[in-house]
Amino acid sequence: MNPVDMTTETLRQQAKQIKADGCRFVTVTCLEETEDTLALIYHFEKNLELFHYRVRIPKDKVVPSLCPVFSAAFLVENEIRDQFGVTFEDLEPDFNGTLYFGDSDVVTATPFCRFGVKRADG
Amino acid sequence: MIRTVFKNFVSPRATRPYPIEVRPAFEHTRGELENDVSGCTFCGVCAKKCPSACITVNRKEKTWRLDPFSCVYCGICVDACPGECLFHTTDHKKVVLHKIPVVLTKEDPGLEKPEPGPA
Amino acid sequence: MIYAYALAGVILAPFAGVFIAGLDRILTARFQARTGPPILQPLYDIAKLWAKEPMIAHRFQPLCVYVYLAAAMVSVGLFFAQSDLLLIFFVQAVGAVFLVMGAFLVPSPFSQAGANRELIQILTYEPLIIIVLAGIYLSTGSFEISAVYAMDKPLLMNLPLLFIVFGYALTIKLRKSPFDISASHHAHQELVRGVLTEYSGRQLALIEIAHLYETVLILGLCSLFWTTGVLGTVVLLAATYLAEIVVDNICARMSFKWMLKSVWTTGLALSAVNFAWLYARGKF
Amino acid sequence: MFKKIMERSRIKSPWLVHYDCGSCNGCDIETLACLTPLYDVERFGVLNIGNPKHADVLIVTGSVNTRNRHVLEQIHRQMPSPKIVIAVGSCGLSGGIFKEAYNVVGGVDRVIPVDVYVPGCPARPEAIIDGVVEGLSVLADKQRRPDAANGAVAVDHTNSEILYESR
Amino acid sequence: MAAAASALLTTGSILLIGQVPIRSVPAFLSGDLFATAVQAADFALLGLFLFFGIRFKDLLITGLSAAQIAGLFFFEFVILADSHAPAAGLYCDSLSLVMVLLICIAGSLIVLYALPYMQEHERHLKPGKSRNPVFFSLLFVFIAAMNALVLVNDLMLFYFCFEITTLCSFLLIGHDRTRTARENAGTALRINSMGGAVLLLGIVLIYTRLHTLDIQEVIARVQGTGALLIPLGLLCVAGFTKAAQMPFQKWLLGAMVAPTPVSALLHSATMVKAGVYLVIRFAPAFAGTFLSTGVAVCGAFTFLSAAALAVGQSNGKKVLAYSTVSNLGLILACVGINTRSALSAAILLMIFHAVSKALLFLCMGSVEQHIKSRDIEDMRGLFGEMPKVAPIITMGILTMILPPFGMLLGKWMAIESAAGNLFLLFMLAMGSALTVVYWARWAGILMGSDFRGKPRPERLHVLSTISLFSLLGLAILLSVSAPFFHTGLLPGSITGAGGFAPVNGSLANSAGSFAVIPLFLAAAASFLFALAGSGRSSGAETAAPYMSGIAGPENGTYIGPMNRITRSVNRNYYLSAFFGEQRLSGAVNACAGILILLMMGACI
Amino acid sequence: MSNTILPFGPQHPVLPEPIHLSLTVEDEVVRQAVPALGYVHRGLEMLTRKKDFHQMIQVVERVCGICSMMHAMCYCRGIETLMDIEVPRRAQFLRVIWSELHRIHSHLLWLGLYADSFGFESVFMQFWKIRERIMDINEATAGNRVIVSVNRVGGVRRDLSPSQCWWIGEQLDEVETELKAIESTMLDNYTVKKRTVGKGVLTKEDAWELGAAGPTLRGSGIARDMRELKYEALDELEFEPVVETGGDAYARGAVRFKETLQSIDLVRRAMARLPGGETAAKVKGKPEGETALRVEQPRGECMYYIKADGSRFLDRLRIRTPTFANIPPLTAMLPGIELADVPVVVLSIDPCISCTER
Repeated sequence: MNPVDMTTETLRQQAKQIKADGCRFVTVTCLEETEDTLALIYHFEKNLELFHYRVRIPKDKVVPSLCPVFSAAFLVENEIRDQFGVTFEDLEPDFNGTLYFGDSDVVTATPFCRFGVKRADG
Repeated sequence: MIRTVFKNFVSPRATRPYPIEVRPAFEHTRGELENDVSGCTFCGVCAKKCPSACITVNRKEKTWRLDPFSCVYCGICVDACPGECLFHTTDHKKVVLHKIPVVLTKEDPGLEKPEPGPA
Repeated sequence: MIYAYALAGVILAPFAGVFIAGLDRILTARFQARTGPPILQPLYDIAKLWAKEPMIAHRFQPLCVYVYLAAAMVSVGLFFAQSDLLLIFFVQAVGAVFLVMGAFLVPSPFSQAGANRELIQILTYEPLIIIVLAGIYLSTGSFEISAVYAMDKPLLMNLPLLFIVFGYALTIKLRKSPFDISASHHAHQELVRGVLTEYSGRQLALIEIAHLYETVLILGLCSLFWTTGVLGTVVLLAATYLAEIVVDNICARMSFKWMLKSVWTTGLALSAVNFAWLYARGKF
Repeated sequence: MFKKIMERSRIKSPWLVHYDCGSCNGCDIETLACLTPLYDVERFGVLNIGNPKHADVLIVTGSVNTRNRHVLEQIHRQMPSPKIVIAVGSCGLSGGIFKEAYNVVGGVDRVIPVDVYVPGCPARPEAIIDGVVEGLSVLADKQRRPDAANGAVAVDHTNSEILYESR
Repeated sequence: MAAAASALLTTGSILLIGQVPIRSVPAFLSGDLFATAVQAADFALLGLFLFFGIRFKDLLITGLSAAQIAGLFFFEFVILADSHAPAAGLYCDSLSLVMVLLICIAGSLIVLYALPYMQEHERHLKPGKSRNPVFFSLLFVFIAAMNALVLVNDLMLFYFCFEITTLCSFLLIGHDRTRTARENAGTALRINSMGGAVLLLGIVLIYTRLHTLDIQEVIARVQGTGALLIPLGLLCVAGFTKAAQMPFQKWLLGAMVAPTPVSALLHSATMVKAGVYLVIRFAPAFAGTFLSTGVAVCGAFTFLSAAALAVGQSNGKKVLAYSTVSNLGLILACVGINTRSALSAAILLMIFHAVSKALLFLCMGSVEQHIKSRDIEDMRGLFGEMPKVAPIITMGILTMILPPFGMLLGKWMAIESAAGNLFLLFMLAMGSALTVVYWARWAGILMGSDFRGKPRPERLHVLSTISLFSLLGLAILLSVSAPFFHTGLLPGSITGAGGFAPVNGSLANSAGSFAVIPLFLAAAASFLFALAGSGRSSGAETAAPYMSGIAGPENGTYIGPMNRITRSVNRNYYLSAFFGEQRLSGAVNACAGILILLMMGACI
Repeated sequence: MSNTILPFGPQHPVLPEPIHLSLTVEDEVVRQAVPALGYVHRGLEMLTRKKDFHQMIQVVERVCGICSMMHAMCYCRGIETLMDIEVPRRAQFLRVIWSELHRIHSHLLWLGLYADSFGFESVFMQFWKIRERIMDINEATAGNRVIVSVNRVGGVRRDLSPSQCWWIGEQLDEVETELKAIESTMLDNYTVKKRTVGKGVLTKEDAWELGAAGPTLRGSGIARDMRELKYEALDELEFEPVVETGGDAYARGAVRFKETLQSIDLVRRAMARLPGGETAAKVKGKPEGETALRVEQPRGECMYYIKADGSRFLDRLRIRTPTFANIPPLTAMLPGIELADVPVVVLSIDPCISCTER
């Protein structure tokens, strides 16, 4: 797979383009690339083929949500909000970091980033 | 549906009378995990391969410790065991009222040593 | 003498009810290719519930439950005392109303929605029962049960369609599919267990007992359709109950709106046809 | 005599409520399978009643996480005594293969007292039937000593060392 | 002052027991002077209506009152020009006596209740000058007119009283002088003028045929002949308008803008009962005719449709209003069946309905002043806020629907009587089921524990308390004593052979028996048993309701999405898809209109 | 404030799994449904830091017990792609056989639960009775009833003997007969149709737009089945995706019912063409690179994204499960239906919350 790189500025515009091409939204993958950058990989599908677009962002950056274009994106964006602490603009409905976690107890906002569960072999 | 219902009514009931009559198990059923400790070399491969981290092997003290309550009965350890002393019985592990891990030692084969744990 | 009958009825009815309910569960299981519980299972259930820790969701709830039970007992007593059918029916309605009120008391959405649905069920079966009773009146010239027993021909011959209409009411009262809308036996329902959700322990046991009484009462009413011979009565009751169980097993649960519409239309139409037939035969 | 009937009835009519506490569905469907014609636990008077206020037996499958622990506690609290808890499956017993995951608190016994442990991944219907039958003897015991029924929550701390070390 | 007058009325009415039947023509009623005075008053009254019609620019009122003036003029000065009918004077049989008792006792209790209520009402409304004296005077005029109405034996006098009640109701409904009050008062006047006009037409027609205005004589001459159906039909229609039968129900629904005592008075003892009284009074005259069946069908239809409309309502006062309409329909259905047992059912229903409905309306008034809402949904858990009134309402509701109370006794008698007529029976059966739905729902909502915060202490004026408790006591007492009451007070012509007879504290006829006193004993016993039982189990703490395992900190809340504490509510179960006012009203009014036209058409 | 608000779940008798829906209901008609998740979230994706890529097979199997075989197969295929391993042909066929068996058992289980959701208890019992034969097949061939653990990187861990194949065929015949007997109930029964037809309608456009997957998508008339990607041995086994056009709960039920029969057929054909040879390839080295691939699970398309950096531990494992994709369509379906139909519609997407939340 060869993800096409995008920027947060062009993200929504390109998403509209992709949708106009007849593509379907599949999901978004977020991963921690370095200590302070994250990558969001957007997966789309057309005719059984997957297309990938990558956006690299610093950890505190606000990302425009895809919800206005693909309304199905709200769930995965909320999940990323929970797990990586990425804030999305225009997210509807916005669970505000409470999709998976209660306000209490062990896990706080962004476990993937903050704790970064260490590997078993160090 | 009415036909099915009446067919059920007249045909013998499908229920397996389990606790009264136990059905013979299938040959390859992965039941309880056991260690024939007499053949065990305490190499620790099983502990290393176990995805659930439920086996601990102490080479020095020659103890093989299994937490059957976090074992997922996948059989990876059995496949991996070089000495072929690990095996699955065909019967499921019995229910218990207290969680007591299985600890086997070479000197004391087969004996379950209850650890001072929670009651 | 009638007091003795009434007393005997009130005392024996729950045991008969346990037997019927147990048989019901076994037969249901057999229709589903299962073994099913022992026949005294309803008794065990009630006894167990009786001994559970009391847990009350609202202070007036026990009152409602007791009134429900008392109404069921009184109506069974009146039945065995061969009283007026309308009166029995009205007394029975007291219980139904109090069961609903008890469910309304608790601020639980399931219980309250269940109560509302129970009201719709009452709304559905009440007119039907009144019409069936009126059919009996037209055949016998009286609302008294004794008048039914005085007949020399079974009522079923005069009121075959009304018996089917009564079957609707029976199904709703017994909480069987497709009408287990306000509270199903197994709580596998969007409203958990509807009206019964918030009752627990002893209250639930009392409700179960009252339900046994109601089962006996409704089967008693059913038996009025064949009063000329004991064998006929037994066969009719057995066939009816078996039909109920089979219907329970071959139908999905329906929605209350469907129930209201279809039961009213078919029920009223069937009874109108039956009455027209009676009229044609000069029974009026 | 009534007392005797009640005592006998208690072990003859266990109504259960099943809570899926973050299980992978394996144990859930095996629990459900117990109710179906081939295993038919209704033979023992078991009904899957679904409402904690009516239930005597709480069957918990799956590992406890930070959100559902409150739900589990609440369901347990809403069951009238005497009651028993049966933890089913490796996850319910200890967290199983997930015990190191970040959102897993551990086995059911970390939150509510567990009376019977049914091992297996997933636990076989036969094992679950064994669990219910075993649970009934516990229930009979509890009835003899009613104080024990509402005892303090016994919380298990085995394996806790593996849990949060990395944080 | 008003309290003393009420006491006087009550005493007077009770003293009347045992004096019946009276038939007298007091001197002051027979003189020419009196006749002229009534004539003048009649014209003045109609002139007043005309004035209101012109002032409201309401063509219908104007037209109707003008027509009535013309009609009256024609009658008085053309037909009656030289042949003065002999004065018929007063007539009081047990029916009148029952009515008088009802009007005086229930009316007095309502007045009693109104004393503190109106003070509070004025404080809330703040008019420049207290209009309470006017209000109370009107109440007494109203009660007096009602008393006169049930006692007079002269059709023209009856017409006069009929119009006075119309005027009083119009003024009382418009008492608050708000826009809606004025509009609804207009509606009331419009519909009741229709009734008045129809009544006048009927009277004129009767006179032209029989040349008498003596009610008893008219009945005696017509009874069993099947003649004079058109004028009798017109009288029935006039009764329908007063009794707010479909499709004339609108004015009664609008009347609830008036202060609560007015509604209570209109709905229970006066006004609507005037309509029912009219039909009952003339019932023997048309027994066995098609008109009688027509009245029964119209009544039964009203019973069913008003009950259905009540199911779709969440406004408490509207539920009460529809229930009144519905119950009056039931009463009229009984009258239409026109057998002895049916008539006794009708009279019993009228009595029990008046007492229970007065009670419920007065309670509603207290509730409305307390919670500032008349919506049933806002009364959820009212018990927490009004620990006195809420149980009284619940009891009132139970007296409306459950055995062994009087309303159900009446309903039972009605069904037994109607069992021969299938169409009626279907409607009665469905209507009574619908009735249970809306009452039981309300009772359940009242007693639930959804109240927020601390219960407010309930302030209830001592007069209101006396009034409410007496009404409740009266409802229960009357129910208990129904069998004796039935034989002791109801007209002998009704309770005789073919009707119901009391046996061992039951009311029985050939079709069956209603065990009033045994049931009361059973009810009392089971209630005590229930109290004891619930007392035993009330040691336990109340448990939180089941909320799918996520109940919040407070009862009735849960922790919803985004960890928000959400209050779970259960509202809006009014089945508007089936029973909504918008959905049903049109069709129902059309059907009722057609039924009435059919009834009248068949008379011709 | 004239609406009923009630919490539906997480613990609810008709919900097999904990999901919460905050329902706003007006006269028993749902006006709004807000979902809440998190009752099953465990954090499996992060277990890649604790378990090596072999051990992760057992973990992904437990993403969901019902489609465990497919999860493991998809994961193994991903690792095999990264490591350039050629899986023996026999292993590919065996994977198809077991995965289709899983589809059958999953669909039967669902059909039962679905029947239970509209209160048809005897149908529930019947489907689960039929299903036990599949469970027996699983147990006899793989050693466990539900989580079969047959996959390994490079192939499968178990083999089928000819006698076992013959026995499986016999069992499947029985299943097919019994299914045919109940077909009319599921597809033609008046009460069932009354409860399912027109409930929770998802139009073709909405289904596409909201990213529905699997039978939910096919029930709306879009023929999209990931098995068309011809992974494993599917290139040799012809099949047509089952499509229904109703877009309602009934259509989704019909799709699943027909797919069950289709899968029985697929298993039969796969067993008939089962080639000889090894069941697993040797595995050397560690995975490196990134890949995204999809398989068709009983509930729909499942996507795995795997990123490895050449060590024993994967860098990132991302699982997009079918129910995750079906939740947005579900929230769109709920408004406008009756309260009594909520369980029916919720179940009609065959929700697997443990998949969704991992």
